[in-house]
Order: sequence, then structure tokens, then C-alpha cells
Amino acid sequence: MSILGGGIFKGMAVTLRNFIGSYFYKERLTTNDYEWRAKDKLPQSIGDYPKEEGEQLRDTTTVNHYSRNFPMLLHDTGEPMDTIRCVACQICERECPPQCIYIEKSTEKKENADGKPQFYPAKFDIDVSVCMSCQICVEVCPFDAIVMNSQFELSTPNRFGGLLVRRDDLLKSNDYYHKIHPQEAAARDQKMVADKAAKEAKKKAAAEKAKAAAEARAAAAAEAEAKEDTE
Amino acid sequence: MITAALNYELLQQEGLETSLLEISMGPHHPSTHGVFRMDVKLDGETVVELRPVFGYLHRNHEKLAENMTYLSSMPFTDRLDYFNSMTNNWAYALAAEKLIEVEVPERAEYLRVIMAELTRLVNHVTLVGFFINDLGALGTPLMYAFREREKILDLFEQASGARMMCNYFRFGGLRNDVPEGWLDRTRELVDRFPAFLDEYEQLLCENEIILSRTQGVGNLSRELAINAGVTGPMLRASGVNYDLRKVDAYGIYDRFKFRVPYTDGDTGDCYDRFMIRMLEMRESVAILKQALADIPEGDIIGKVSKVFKPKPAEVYGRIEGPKGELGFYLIADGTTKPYRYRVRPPSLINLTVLRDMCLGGKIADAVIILGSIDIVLGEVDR
Amino acid sequence: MSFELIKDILLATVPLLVIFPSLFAFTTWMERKALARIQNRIGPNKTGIPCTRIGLFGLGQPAADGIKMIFKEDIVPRGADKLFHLLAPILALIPAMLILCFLPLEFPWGKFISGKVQAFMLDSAVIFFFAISGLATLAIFMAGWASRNKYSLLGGMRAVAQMVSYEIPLLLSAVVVVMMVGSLNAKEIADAQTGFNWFVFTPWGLAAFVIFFIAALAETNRSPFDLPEAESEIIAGYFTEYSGFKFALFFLGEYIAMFAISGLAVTLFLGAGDGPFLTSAPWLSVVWFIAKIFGLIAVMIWLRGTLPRLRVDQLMAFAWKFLLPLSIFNILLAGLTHFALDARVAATSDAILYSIHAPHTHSGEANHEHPKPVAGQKEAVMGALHYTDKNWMGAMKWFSKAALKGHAQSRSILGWGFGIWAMSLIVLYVMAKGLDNVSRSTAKPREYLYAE
Amino acid sequence: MSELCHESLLKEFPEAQWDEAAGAVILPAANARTIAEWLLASGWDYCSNVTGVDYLEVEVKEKITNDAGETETVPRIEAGRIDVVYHLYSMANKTGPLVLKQRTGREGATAESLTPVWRSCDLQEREVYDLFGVDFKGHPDQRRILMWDEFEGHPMRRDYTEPFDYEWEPTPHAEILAKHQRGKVIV
Amino acid sequence: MTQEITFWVLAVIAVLGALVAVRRRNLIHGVFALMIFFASLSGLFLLLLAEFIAAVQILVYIGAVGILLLFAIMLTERVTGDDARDITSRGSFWGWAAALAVLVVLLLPAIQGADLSQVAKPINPSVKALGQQMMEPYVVTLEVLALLLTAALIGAVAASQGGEKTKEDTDDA
Repeated sequence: MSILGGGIFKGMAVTLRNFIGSYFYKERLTTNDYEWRAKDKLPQSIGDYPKEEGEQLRDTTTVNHYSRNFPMLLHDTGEPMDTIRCVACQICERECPPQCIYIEKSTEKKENADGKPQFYPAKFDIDVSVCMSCQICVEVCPFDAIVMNSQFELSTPNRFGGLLVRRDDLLKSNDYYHKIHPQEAAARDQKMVADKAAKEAKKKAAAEKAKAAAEARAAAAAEAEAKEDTE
Repeated sequence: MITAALNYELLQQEGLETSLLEISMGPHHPSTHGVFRMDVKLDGETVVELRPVFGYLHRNHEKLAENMTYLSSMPFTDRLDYFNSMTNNWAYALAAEKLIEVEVPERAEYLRVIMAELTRLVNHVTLVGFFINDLGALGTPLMYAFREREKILDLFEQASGARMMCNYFRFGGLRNDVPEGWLDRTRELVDRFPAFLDEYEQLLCENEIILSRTQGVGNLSRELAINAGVTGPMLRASGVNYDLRKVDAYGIYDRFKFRVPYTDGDTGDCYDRFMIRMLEMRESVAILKQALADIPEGDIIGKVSKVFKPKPAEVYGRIEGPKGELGFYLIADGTTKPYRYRVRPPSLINLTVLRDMCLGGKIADAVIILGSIDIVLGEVDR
Repeated sequence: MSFELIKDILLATVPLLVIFPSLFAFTTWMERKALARIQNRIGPNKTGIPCTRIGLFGLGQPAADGIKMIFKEDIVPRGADKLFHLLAPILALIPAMLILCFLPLEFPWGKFISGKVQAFMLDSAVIFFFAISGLATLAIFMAGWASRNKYSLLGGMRAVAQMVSYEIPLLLSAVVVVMMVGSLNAKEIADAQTGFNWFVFTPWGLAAFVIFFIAALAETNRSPFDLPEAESEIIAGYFTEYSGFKFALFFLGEYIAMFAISGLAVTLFLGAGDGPFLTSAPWLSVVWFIAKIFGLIAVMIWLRGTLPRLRVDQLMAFAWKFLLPLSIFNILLAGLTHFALDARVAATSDAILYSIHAPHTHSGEANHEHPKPVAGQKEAVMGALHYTDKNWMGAMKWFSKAALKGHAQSRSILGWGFGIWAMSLIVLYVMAKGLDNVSRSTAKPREYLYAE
Repeated sequence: MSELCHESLLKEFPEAQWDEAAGAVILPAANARTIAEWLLASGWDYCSNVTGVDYLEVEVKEKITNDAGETETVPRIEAGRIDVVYHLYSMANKTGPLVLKQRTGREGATAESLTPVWRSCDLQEREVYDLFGVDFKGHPDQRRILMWDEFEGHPMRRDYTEPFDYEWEPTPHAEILAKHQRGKVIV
Repeated sequence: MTQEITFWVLAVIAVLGALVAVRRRNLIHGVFALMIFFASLSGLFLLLLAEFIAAVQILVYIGAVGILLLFAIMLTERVTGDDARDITSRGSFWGWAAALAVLVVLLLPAIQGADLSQVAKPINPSVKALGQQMMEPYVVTLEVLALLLTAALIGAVAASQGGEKTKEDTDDA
């Protein structure tokens, strides 16, 4: 036989405990403010962003190291357009689920960071109002040229033109990428180096093979010559 | 339950004509969980007719998916049931994996289970909060629920980069591995969760008002539940032991020891639906504990190209989503896009019985019955 | 009409009209803060002194809310009855303000005032209180009807049904106290409880207090009886179509009614302005009174943070099938136990008083000149004297002192007293439990099956 | 579980066809309801998924061997059709799925409603009616479900063209979409 | 002086309220006007120091009768009263005549036979005295009235329950 109103009293005990507990145990709080949370204590969320004095909110405000919000185009150290990684292959444009990327390929080639002549995007626009931050473009890009920025304050007073982010605004340096997503950027760099190495190794192997083939051919030719000579 | 409706007919027969109060509850109403509308006819406070109206959020998700590659539809599945993007992803990945035959790496399988069970926790804990809110509590249980949900969403964000639109699953695995320390954080959360559940149960499960408000309200018989295709916790609350994690044992669910709570089917009312969800959370915690203990190192995604052309085939993949059976029916025609892409939305099909359960009850009952069905309009309307 | 009378009236009413609305502002802050803490939020904490960063725990929030409310657009629906739409919030506020004046609040300006220290010192204050507080029902009905909105109408109808039903247990639980004091005068009821003779300490008083408090929750539409404004069902009930200043007036009226009805509960059961240190500082009585009101309001907030609301039929069933029989039974029990106890104890205490002939002092100092007839006799006599003064607490204190010294009659008095108290508490509990079982459907936690 | 399979159905109702490629039983239009009732009685208690599939009229080129013994490519016009697909499971026996299809032409598409047999078809058949324009005979409450009542056309049909968007605004996105529509972006 | 002013103010409000109650076509307005009449009547009682009567006037007439009227009106369909009912319409003559007749038959003799000097005599209108009067000389009347009201209440409940229960009448509370 239960006490009359026992369940209600139990519930009231819980709320009382929470009432008092909320003054003493910060982890009880629904909204977590950064002030009390130890720096090394994760999860990191909005409040955990280390605010530095005088930092521009507009430019580098990130949510945390993991968040993604809007794509950006990467360039390596140097002049943005000289070191842009994008070669305007338009895969991202095709794969973009809400179709918010607009690319126009350049007509002539230009040297990229590696000194190789490549096409570059003459126009590369992304519509903020349509983009849904899904990161598909990042995944399909074979050149690691597009990655996610975590900047989220993208509002503008102009509804039509202002929401279309142009190529030059999209271009961000790899250093910036390292700043906002250190783990991911490091992994990507590592992968790129590995890819390059693999490619070079492949190239080398191919060259060697070609060399060997050439040698073989030369040898064969020599042999044939010798044969001819003997004949 | 039917008496009220019968009494109403009686009054009509005797010539004591009263006019009914017609109310359009929704699409902007505090407790219709989105842009859902119920056209209700009231006799006093008693519901004598109820017609669900929806489609305000319809965007023809299926047609969209037919015009893009398999991979491109993945982020759109997040937006179906935006509470449970991880399980939506999984259901779609599961269906598509049947088309392309790919081996999912071990670690990815474990992480999938972890993500799905965390999603279940998120869904159930917020559902219970909203349900009690519908009962009229001033958001206290909801706030506790949101606190726990935030913690889990933080974990999702760290793993996938987004809190709700995770877009994390890929055909053959997952998009990326979880960051360093993520598993430890998850373990910490999972270890703490039962304590929260204890408190939650103490707050809610014996409260006399909740008991008398929910018991005997919105009864759903076992036969009707099965026939109407009701799935998920709602089905189990009506006394059917049917959990796809056990039945299909998709993924690696057969490796975990967990129990499926269900009722004896005598009542199948709102209280049962509420309690089944409370109990399921405990089982999810049990699964999570096992998965987090056993998770191996290794690859995260199998060998699949981003754009593929599956052989012509028809597949139907389904998982036990937090709301019920979430199925994806795909027809491949040999191109990079699906010829037909169909979502079986559990929220929509569970709504089939809404009218049956609400008639004869009070208007306040209709609200909590809708709450106990657990719908998300993103999925109902697609 | 003399100047004196005007001065008296002003001195008695103006403080009420100043203190309570400002307490309203504080209470909204307190409620928001307490609910936030119950929900593990921080609550208002930024609104302090304007143009500074001083937060003052958000104490500026009510002022900010008030300013917002005043400057908001006042929207009247097209089909609404404009006159009644305007009148309803005013009509909701007036009775609430009016009933405050019946509370026996004694402001400490006795030397400026001639005679009456209470605003309306009517002989039938309690019945007036109930009569006028019933007018709020009309205001709510008016609001619901005039808005020309179905949700408002439903809210209004719920409010009327609920407030009419809960007025009965409210009144009946107050009847017990009126019966004991033998007066409807609030001042006399307050005076009868000085020296911690609060009626809540008696079993029937406790039961009546609980009933009164529950019914008061329903009368003021507080959770878990906030059906007329049930957000999840009928949006905001009768004030769905109210905004801006009219909404603020409703809000104010509701809170003032809350103060008033808590004030009545304090008057009837919690000893009105009674409390410690009153002999040295009589002005504390106002402080105690308001502190007790706040105590009750804190409980209301606490309940609001915890409980969901009832359904409309359960609400009615609770009023008519649980509270009403219980309060009627309580009146019966109160009469029975009170008079049974009184007869027994009065006889014994008379015996004690008659048993001695020597004059006694009330001071309690030992008089060594007289021989002690029985151990504890003096204390017992003190107890008996207190008893005839209807000062139960004092009587109990002295009787127990006497009983400790081995005074047999005191022991028997205490035994009888406690026995009857305990018995009546048990009887009340069993009655409540039985009524609960009868009136409420047998809802209880269930067991569930598990499939491996 | 041998009885809960399509073979037993085919044995009972020889007029039903088995489509090997799709793994589905094609119900004859005449007695779809009867078959469904038999299926329900024989243990398929749960109809999970109901949907439509629209097939346009296509020209299929087939290689056939002609009378002369040579192989030649002959174009053949395959008529357009709409399939209404039902996925059945058995909750009692925990088996499934059994896929049923009702075939109908694209013009004046009609199908037998299975809602009287499985309530779960109710909203889903309404959806098929709404989006594909299949008229379900015997459906208790056939109305549009996702689109509004005044809506014309059936958006999930493959030849459906969007009407003029009266909410259209000249956003920059229009440029992108136009490019996609011109087919410059090849997928 | 103040008392006279108060009396006149209250009296005018009462008469106006009564007139509005009769004249308004909108039934809800009419009921509220009637309540204003009741309230000012209660004020008049208070002016006569009959505070208990005043309280009961509010409690019963406004709190109970008024709400009852409102409920009754709520259950009817046409609340705003757009029918062409008018005080000067057909049959109004008989209404006026009946009112006048009541005045003549009841009020005039009362006024004529009134001994105003007796009214001016001070009485003790305290609640206690009233209670004692009710419990001592009029106790039988009180009890009979109470019994009658209880019987009426039970009868009303029985009547509203309807005849024999045809359908299974479960308690849905």
C-alpha cells in the first residue's frame, strides 16, 4: 500500500535536490557556460572556444575543432590564386546535393603550387542560403582543395547577392585550416604527403619501368643489330 | 472509452441537439510537435471526431533522391527524422549496401551500433520530456532531458562535425574515425547515464498525476497495432515482442546481450508507451557498455567508390529506429542514381491509429496520445 | 466624513496597494529564478541596472518585463467584444486587490491610527473574502467569451467550472477554523492563534489546511490545476488573445489573488502575524505574515516545477469526490474530537484548578512559603490556566512540564490529548486514502516483461 | 517456415505471377483482395511498406534470333506502368519479406485497395494516390495526404513537370540551377 | 452626507444596471449588467451595515446565480441576440401593465403602511446576532429549508442522470 501522494512527494524530492544541486554541481546545469569548465575537460562546445583579447569574431569564430559549417577553398602558403589547390574539375559541383556550387573553369592553364600548369576556377561561387553543410563536396574532392570552415556568422544584409560567397572570399590558407581544425588538417596533410609520395613512387616505378623497358628495348635493338650484324 | 462517443449519439437521437465545437489544433499549436494539425470536433471536452492533417513540411524527399547519386541522398536522410539522423543514415546505408555488396569493417560496425544506441537515448529521453510536457509539466523533465541530449549531441558533433545533421554513415562504413578520446568521453557519459535515469524515474514513474493521466488513455490493442503496422516502442507497448535488432539482427546486434521490454498487451496505453521507452533506455545503455568495451581498432570504411553503378535490383533495408521500423526501398537501374527511392516512415504509419485512440477521450488525452506516438514532422511529411 | 477616517483608511489600504504589487514584481522574479534552478538553469541573471553590466541576479527582470508589457501592441481580435475584452483584465484585478484588504495585516503605525488597523475590519471578513474572490471567475469567463476564440472559450469554461467547484472545499475547510474560533472576523481568528496556537498544529487544522491549500491552487489556477491556461491543450486558455498591458493586468491579478488566498491560508491556519520576537518588536508581525505568504508561494512554485496537470474530468472528480467529502468529514471530526478532547481536558483541568486553594502566580517563580502538595502541581495549574485561555500550546508546555515531574492528572491530559490527536490523524489519513481509492481509478506502476 | 513463402502463394493462386528479377509476386488485378485476405489468414500479419513505382514507356532494344537464324536488334516498346509495391512480414513468425506488386497502366491507374486487409496501408495508399495518382478501389478514405486538396498532378510520376513557382525570386541560386537544367553539369 | 452621496450613486448604478439588463439584446451583456445591479445592491446593504446580507448577496447572486445564467446562455446557440426582440414590440403593453400592477398591488400598500420612525431605530446587525437568531428562534425554518434544498439538489442530480441506463454507463473519471 503506497503512501497517499507518495509519488508526488518523491518527485518533489527530486526537484528539490535539483534546485539545491544546481547551485553546487555545475554539471547539473542545462546550459553550460565556459567560465567554470576546466580547459582540458571535454566535450568542447560553443562556450569552450578560447576567446583571445581583441579577436575578430567575424573572421575566425569557430564553434569547436570538430564542427563544420560552410565550405572553403584551400590554398597553400603564398598568394591565394597562385597556390590554389582547386583545378576546377567540377566534381563537387556535380555531387553537391542541393546544387549550390557554381564553377566556371578557366580557359587557360596556370602554374599551381607545385609548379605544374593546371586549370583553375575562374568562378567558384557557393550559395549560403542553399548550402546544407553536408560535407559531400569535401569528400568527393580528389585534390583536397575544398574543406569545411567552421565560421558560422555568415549573415549579410543583402538577401540575394550577399548570400553568394565568391571564390576570393572562399579562399583560405592551409594555416587557417590548421588553426580551426588542427587534427583534421594534420591528418589531411599527412594523407596528401603520403599520396604524393605514393604518386612519386609510382612515377618513379613507372619511370624505372620505362627505363628498364627502354633499356630492354635498347638491348633488344642492340641484339637485333648484332643479329643483323651477324647476318 | 467508447462510452463518451456512444453518449453523444444518444443525445443526438433524443433530439437534444447540441452543436459541436470544431477546433483546428495546429499547424501552429504548442503541442502538435511541429506543423501537424488535428481537426477536432469536441462535444464539451470530449473528442468525437479527429482528423489528422499534415504535409506542411512536404518537400518530396523521394523525388529529390531519384535525381541525385546514391551518396548525395545521404545528407537528406538526416532531415527526415531530425532527432535521429544517425539511425536514418544507417537505414539508408543498410539498404544501399545490399545493392553493392561491401564488407563493413569491424570498427565501423561497432561505431554504428554505438551511434545508433546513443541516438536512441537522445530520442527516448527527449520524447519522454516532451510527453510529460504535453501532460502539462512546466518543462522540468524536458530540461533534464535536454541536458542529457546536449551531452550526447556534443559527442555527435565531435565525431561528425554536426550536432543534428550528422551525415556520418557511408556505404561500407563511416565517413571518418572518431577523434582521439571520443570513446573515453562516451564511456564516461554512458557510465553516468543510469544515475540520470534513476532520477528521471523517481521524478516521473510513480507520480500519481502522471499515472492517472496516462493509464487507460489511448489504449491500443495488440491486434490493431499489428494490423495497422505500428512499430517500435509503440508496438511493444501493445504487447508484441518484435524488435528488429533481435529479429533481423542487422549490423552486429547479435553479439550483444540485451533485453527487449514489452507488455503483456492487456492495456497498451500511454503509460505503457512511456514506460517502454524508459526501460529501453536502460537496455541501450547495456548495449553501449558492451560495444564500448569490445570495440576494436581498424579501418572505418570498406572499399567503395564515391559514385557507383549498382546492378539493377530491388532491395528493402530496414532497421529498428527509435521511432519504429525505418525502411528504405531502393530500386537500382544500373545508373548512378536510384530509379526509385522510398522511405518507410515509422512516424507516418504510427499515425494511422491516432484517430482510433483519441475518439471518446478528452481533448487533453488527444494531446498526450499524439505525444506518446512520437512523431517528427520531417519524417511524416518528407 | 471626518479627516480621521480618511487618514485611517489611507493608512490601512495604501500600504497594501503598494506592498503587494511590488511583491508581485519580486515574486515573478522569484518564480522565474526558482523554476530555473529546479530545471537546472540559471534563470534571469543579466537584467540588473540599465546601461551597466551589473546583473543583480536579474532583479531588474520584472521591471524590464513590465516595460515590455506596457509598450507592446495591444491586439484585439476582429470578432471580439471590445468592451468586455477591455473590462475583463480590470475586473480580474479589482476583486483580487479588494480581498487583500480583508487580511488582518497590522501595520505598525498604531499611534497614528485611531482604532482600526486593518483595512476592512468587517465582522464577516471571511465570508466576504470568499464572496469577492468568486468574482474573479466572472472576469475569466468574460475574457474567454469576449476574445471570440475557441481556445479562449474552452479556457473560460474550464475556469468557471473549476473555480466554482473548488470554492466549496475551500469554504468548507475554512469553516473548521470559523467553528473553532466562533467568529468570521479575520482579526479575531488571528488573535486566537497567538502564541503558536496555529490551527495547522491540530489534526483537523492540518487536514483543513491541506485541503485549503489544494483548493487554493485550483482557485488561483496554479499547477497542477492550471487547466484554464493549459498550454499543451488550449494554448493559453482565456488569455490566448491578450497581449501587452491587458495581459500584464491579468498576470498581476492572478498573482495578487495568489497573495490574497495565501494570506487567507496564513490567517486561518498559520497563525496570521504570529511568530517569535513579537513581544519585543510588534512590527515583526507584518514581516511574519508576508514571510508566511512567501513560504506558501514558494511551495506553489515548487509544485509548479514538479507536477504535470490533471485532466478536466479528474479535476472535477478530485474536487467533488475527494476534497468535498473529506472536508465535510473533517468538519465532523473536528467537532467530535475538539469537543471530546475539550470535555475531557476541561474537566481534568478544572479538577486541577479546584484542587488547590492557594493563590497562584503566573510568573512561575517558586514560592517556598507554600508546601508543595504534589510534584508538578504548579506547572499543572499553569497549564490549566493556559487551557482556559484557549492557549493550547502554552497549556501543552506546562502540562508536559508537570507530567515530567510526575503529575498524574497532567499525564492523563497529555495522554488523552495526544491519543485523540493521533487517532484523528490516522482516521483522517485512512479516510483520505479510502476516498482516493474510490475516486481515482486504480492507477499504479506496472511490471513489464522482457524478451531476451 | 516453408509455408510462409511465395511458392505456397503461387501454388494456391496460380494466376499470380512471380517476377524473379524483382523478387516479387505480381498480383492479378481481379482477385488481389482475395489473395491479400488469404495471405493475412496464412500468417502475413504485418504489411510494412506500401509504395508506388512509375515506369515510363520505354523503347527496349532486344536481340532476337530471327527466322533466318541471325541475331538482330529489334526495338520494342514497353508500355509504361505503375507498380504498387507491398512489403509483407510476419510478426508472429518473424519472417519476411514477401513483396507483392499490383500492376496498372499509367493512364487511369487503378488498383485494389488492401487497406481493409491491413490497416497500415491506409495512409500509405493515400500517399500513393496523392503522389502517383493511383486510384485505390475500396479505400475507405481516399484523399490527398501530403499535397493540398486543390493540387493538380501527381508529383512522383516521372513525367511530372513542376508548375511555375509563384514564389520564385531572382536569387543567385537560379543561375546554378539553370546550369544544372541545361545539362552542362553531367551526372 | 457621504452616506447619502454613496446611496445615490449606488442607487443610480443599480437602476441603470437593471435597465441595461432588460434592454440589451446581447444576453451576455445583459447578464453582466444584472450583476452590476446585484453588486450595487450589495453596496446598499453594506451601507445599511448589513454586511452579512451584503456578502451573501455577492456570494449567491453574483457568484452562483450569475454564473448559472452564464452557463445557461453558453449552452444556447444565439448569444448575441440578433433577433428582433424589442421592448416596444407586440405584447409590450401587457408587460408594462403587469409591471404597473405589481407596483400598485405590492409596493404602494407597503409604502403607505410603512412606519419610517421604526426603521430608523438602531438595531444590532452583527453576524453573531444573526447567527444566534438563526440557530435559536428560526432553527426549524432553517433546517426545513436546508432539507428542502438538499431534496431539490438530489432531485436535480437524479433528473440530470436521465431515465434508466440503456447503455453501459461506466465511470470515465
